[in-house]
Amino acid sequence: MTKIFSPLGRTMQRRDFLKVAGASAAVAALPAAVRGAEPVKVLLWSWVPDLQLQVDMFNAAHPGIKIELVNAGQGDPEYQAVRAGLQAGSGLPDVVQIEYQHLESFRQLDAFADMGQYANAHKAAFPEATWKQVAKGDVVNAMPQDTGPMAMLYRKDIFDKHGITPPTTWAEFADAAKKVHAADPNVFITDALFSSGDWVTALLWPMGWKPVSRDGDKLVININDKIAKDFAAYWQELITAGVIETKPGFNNEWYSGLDTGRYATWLTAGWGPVFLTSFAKTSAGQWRAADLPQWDTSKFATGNWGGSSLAVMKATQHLPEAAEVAIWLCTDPEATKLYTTKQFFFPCTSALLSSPEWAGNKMDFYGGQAVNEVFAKSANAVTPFEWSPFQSFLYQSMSDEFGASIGGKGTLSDAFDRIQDAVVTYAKEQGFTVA
Amino acid sequence: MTATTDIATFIAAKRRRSEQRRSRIMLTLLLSLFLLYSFMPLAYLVLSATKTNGDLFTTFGFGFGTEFNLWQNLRDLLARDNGVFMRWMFNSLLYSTVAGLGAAILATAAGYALAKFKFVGRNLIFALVLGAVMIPQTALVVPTFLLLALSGLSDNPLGVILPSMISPIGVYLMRVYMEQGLDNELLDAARIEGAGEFVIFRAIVLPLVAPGMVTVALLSFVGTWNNYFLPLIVLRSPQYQPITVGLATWYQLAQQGGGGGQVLFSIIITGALVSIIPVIIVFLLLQRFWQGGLTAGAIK
Amino acid sequence: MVLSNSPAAATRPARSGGSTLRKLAPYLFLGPFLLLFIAFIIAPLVYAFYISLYRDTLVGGRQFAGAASYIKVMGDAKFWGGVWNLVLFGTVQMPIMLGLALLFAIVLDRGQVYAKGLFRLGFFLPYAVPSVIATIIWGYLYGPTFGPFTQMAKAFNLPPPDFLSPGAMIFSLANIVTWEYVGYNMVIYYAALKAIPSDLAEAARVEGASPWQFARLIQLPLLWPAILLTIIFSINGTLQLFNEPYLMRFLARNTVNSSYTPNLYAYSLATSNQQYGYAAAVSFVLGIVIASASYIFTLITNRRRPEQ
Amino acid sequence: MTDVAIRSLNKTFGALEIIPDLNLNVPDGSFTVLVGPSGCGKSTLLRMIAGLEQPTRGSIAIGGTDVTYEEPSKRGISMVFQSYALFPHMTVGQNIDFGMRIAKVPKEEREKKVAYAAGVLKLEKLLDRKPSALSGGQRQRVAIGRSIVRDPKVFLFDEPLSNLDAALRGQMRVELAELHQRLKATMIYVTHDQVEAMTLADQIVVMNAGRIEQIGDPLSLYEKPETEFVATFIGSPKMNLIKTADTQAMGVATIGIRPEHLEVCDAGKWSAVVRVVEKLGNEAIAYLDSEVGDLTLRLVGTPALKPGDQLRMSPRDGHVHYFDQHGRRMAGPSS
Repeated sequence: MTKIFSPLGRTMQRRDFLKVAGASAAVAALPAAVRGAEPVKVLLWSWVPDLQLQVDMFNAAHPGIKIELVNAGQGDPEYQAVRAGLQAGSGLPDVVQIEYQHLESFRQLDAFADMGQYANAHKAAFPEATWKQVAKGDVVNAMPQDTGPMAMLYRKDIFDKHGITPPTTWAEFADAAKKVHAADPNVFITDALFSSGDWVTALLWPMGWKPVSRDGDKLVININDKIAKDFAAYWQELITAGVIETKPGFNNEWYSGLDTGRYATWLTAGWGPVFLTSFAKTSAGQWRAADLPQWDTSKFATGNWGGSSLAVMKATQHLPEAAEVAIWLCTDPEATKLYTTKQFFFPCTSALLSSPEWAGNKMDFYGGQAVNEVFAKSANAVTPFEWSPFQSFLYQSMSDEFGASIGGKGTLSDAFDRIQDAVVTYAKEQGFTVA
Repeated sequence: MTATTDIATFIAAKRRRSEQRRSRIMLTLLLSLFLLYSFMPLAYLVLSATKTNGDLFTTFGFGFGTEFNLWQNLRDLLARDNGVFMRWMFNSLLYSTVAGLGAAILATAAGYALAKFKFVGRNLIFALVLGAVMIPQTALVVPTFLLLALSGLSDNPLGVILPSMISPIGVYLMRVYMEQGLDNELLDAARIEGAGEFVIFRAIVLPLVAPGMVTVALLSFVGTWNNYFLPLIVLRSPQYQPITVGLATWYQLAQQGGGGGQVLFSIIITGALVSIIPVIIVFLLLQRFWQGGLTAGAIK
Repeated sequence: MVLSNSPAAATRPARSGGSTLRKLAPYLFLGPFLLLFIAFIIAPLVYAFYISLYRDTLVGGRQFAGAASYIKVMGDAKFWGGVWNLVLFGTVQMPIMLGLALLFAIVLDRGQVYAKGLFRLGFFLPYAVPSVIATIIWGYLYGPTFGPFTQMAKAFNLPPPDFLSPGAMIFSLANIVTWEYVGYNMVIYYAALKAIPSDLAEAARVEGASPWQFARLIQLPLLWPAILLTIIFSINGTLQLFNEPYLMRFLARNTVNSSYTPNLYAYSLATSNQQYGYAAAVSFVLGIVIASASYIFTLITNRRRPEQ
Repeated sequence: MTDVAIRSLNKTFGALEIIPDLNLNVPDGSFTVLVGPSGCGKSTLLRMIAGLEQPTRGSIAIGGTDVTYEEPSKRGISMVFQSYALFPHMTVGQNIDFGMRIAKVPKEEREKKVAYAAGVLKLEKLLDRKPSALSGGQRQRVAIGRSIVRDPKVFLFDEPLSNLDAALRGQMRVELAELHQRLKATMIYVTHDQVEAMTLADQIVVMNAGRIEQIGDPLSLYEKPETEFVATFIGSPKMNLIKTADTQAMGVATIGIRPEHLEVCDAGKWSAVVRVVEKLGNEAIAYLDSEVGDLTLRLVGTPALKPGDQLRMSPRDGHVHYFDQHGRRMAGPSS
């Protein structure tokens, strides 16, 4: 049985937990006097659907702590509430869900507590790249809840029809793009989501792109470096050739496009496979997963798209309890497993990634392929990445400028130049010293 | 009069009548085209609400899907996120009703003061109120949000309801309405009869300006029902959000990459359909008030 | 305070309480409204102005910046680009919307059509649809690959229209706003027309005026205050456009960027960029643009106002 | 004693002086009519008596009590308005009852009084109707009824007949006169119609530009107008005013002759040409171009005059009014 070392020094075994969970109603009914004191209330902001399940499990297992779960909005709305709370100095939760790319922005605002003393013990439970997202050395601000390592989902039927083998390199991908579109002008190898900064970042990531990094007190901004220019040139060629589409994703058109065979691949993250099954009804059974195409086949590298973490706010009055909430919700075997079956999260603990139950799950939608294995492999190949301290602004600039270039204003390469300029200006305005 | 002129008149009259009928038909056709345009998105909404997610984008937009899925969509809608949809509807109804009533009463009282009393600062106040119409939403919403956060009113329905009760246009309408439609002598007569100012307001003014008040209430009701920006910024808890923010949240959820995205199109479409029904009912029931009250403001 | 300002106050005998109450009555009637007005309009404005004088920075926090933000707005291409988009939008959309509304109001007022009530209600109905929902619906209809218009075009072997392309977006947005507000403006005009005494129409007919002449020479001038009102409202609404482009962004990020309209720009400045001070300054300048546009428009039209 | 005494009353709106300084006594039980052209301040004066406007300076006493700053309802007055000011959402009965309900008069007493007023004014059958279902005359009576039930010491009327047609106006005049005789209350009545003033008043106050031009009974005003203004304002058709070198030589700025006091005779003083003749049956009014300016002439019966006729005329002896250059009455030519 897996043992969990909690910051409160309580050790609990799974069997014990199940017992407690089974008697959860009884526990909840226990008067406070029995437990000695009122439970410490920990306010948790999260938009994870049905998280109440895990919260109930936690509360049942921790008589001294009571999580109050509030959905304060998904992504940006929640962040705005956090920023407002930081400005006002009140109205903040104890634990808050933050996507990895925004952790650095909130670190810049000095929003988080360091829960390293409790969390470092769990370092080994996660792949290295994942842990590096939440920790800086021994300083730990958040616990990883789910991730999104990149791979490629593709339509086997379309590739077979046109005699294409799934591309393993980007060069092959470009050839396949031209081939498939030439064979059927209504089919594109993919819809490149250039209006989504996070998608572009996920693809630039394994190339070693370092858009904004710190050098001591200085900020090094290299958005339009050689890596970016190579990347831009590659995609620009496909765009100019008209063999890919560049429409915004995640709208009705795009969903239909994936389902009806307009797009032969979807370059997506670990949460993609289950997500695809939720809408692609007519193409079920035709999809397969493959590794993300590589620039350099000698060292397999991927990036991450999406996923989030639970951070502990500096303002919390109950650091040990808040840390316990974040740690337990991200490490408890039952709770984390439930993410994969109930919320369909891509897991981030090494234990789950390697569990045969999850990784070996053969899905009919993917023709019986164990697609999770592909993504689990990717999860362990994600390279380290550094986020900017103003990721919202960077994403927005990317979205605006890539959008403009898709819309006819210059090339992607020009867009990278414009983003570089905008970010440098913004960083200086924000008081950073730009190297 | 001779028989021939009789016939000529008869023919002329007949021709004029048939010309009139032709122009009547032509105009009716012209308006019908626009009516088609007005109804088209609504028809699409109704038809789409009967479809499954799959049919939504694979079958013709202005036709039925392969199966009739309306009831299932409704069930899904009401079950989604523990039935939060009905909560949103209730919130919208609550905020709009309170804001509508409040705006009507406040605007009537303020309009009454501005129309029927001479006092220091009257013109300044009226100019300020009119100027408020020109202020862009963002100029107010962002600082309002910051102020609410400072005062602890953020994520509090009052942060939406109270600002929605301010209707500068309602004050303007009520002022004009009362200047034109409320005889000073009635108020003087009541004063002579010994009525105090608040008795006069309650017993004389309110009953007489009720139609104008209904118009202001309707304007504020619809304005609050349709408002998106203010509640978007002020309210973050789903249980407080009105239907517009709730639906838009689902809509964004459906358009979101990075995990946690969900395909909710049928639910959104069905929700959109259900959400406009109350306002349409309010419109149908109170349609005549639109005219009366708006005239007062438009003609001056 | 009001009473003592009066020069004659000293000569007056003691007043009864009721009289004082009557003097106070207007303030009491205005009170509740003014209280909210001050709390939710004046105070945020003052606060907005205050923060517009400061610069929020990630490093170093909030610093006094004086008029720097305002000077920056003056040369901010994104802000003025957004204003320009809306000027284009308005010059296309406002005349179409108000023209149609006026035409329908006149036709319905004359009663020269069948099923008048149906038209009046039918045209007005879209106003009941929140702009959020209207945008969602039209967004589906606009779908360039699977939208119903594309489906129809394909069925007839026509090139499918792309409502979401950079060139077409402004018209697609204009269409949504037109759809929402033609009926609303029509009702305003219709109500104003109903207020014109019917003997004017009879007098004009006796004078031999054609229906067109009557509309142009009698109804239009009498309707002018109502038209002016709707135009000022429309200028306001146009320059504050937010909901429609905000939601349309999800469908067409390539076209609708974060500074597509000034309101959208202010919103993203305050949210993504965390530049609250600058966002406030942008809002203020936008307010000044709106007020000036309304004022200039009133001046021009008052000079060219049709004779009454 | 419910006389009304007004002392040194002044009313100023901003820089505009509506009433500069006014003194007036309204005797107990009198029917006093304030008459004058519109804007002369008569309505403002009435509203100050009612308490609806506050004077800038001066005092108003009703029945010996200073009420200058008293609430309208506590002055013992009632008022009938030009528009009748009936509350449109209340029935006739409720309208009449309104003030008593406000004053919390016991129900039986209220009912008794409403019944009494309805009886006096023949409104019994209309008590349950809304004002919109009444004719102009009926509305007028309801407004008076509302006045009566207050048992006022002073009735105030603000142009109460101006919204009625001519026939009804005549009838209501008679009813008002009867009412005054029956109630014996003090009544102050504002009108711009000198006929109403002449027929109703036992004291007329002619006002002009916020000042009192003359106070007196109708006949004395007619026969001895103190000012040129009163001379022309009272009497219809208007008094002829003649300014000639002759009269000025006599030290008289203007002479005035009422239209009925011009005598047509071949040896008449002035020659004139008939412009228009209005024949009313019992009398005829002729408008003439004369050597001393436009003249109006009133003749009994149906004289055989037609436009273009030439005639001569002179003023009847003893009926010539003389005014100095300030428009004030003079006993006669000074030299």
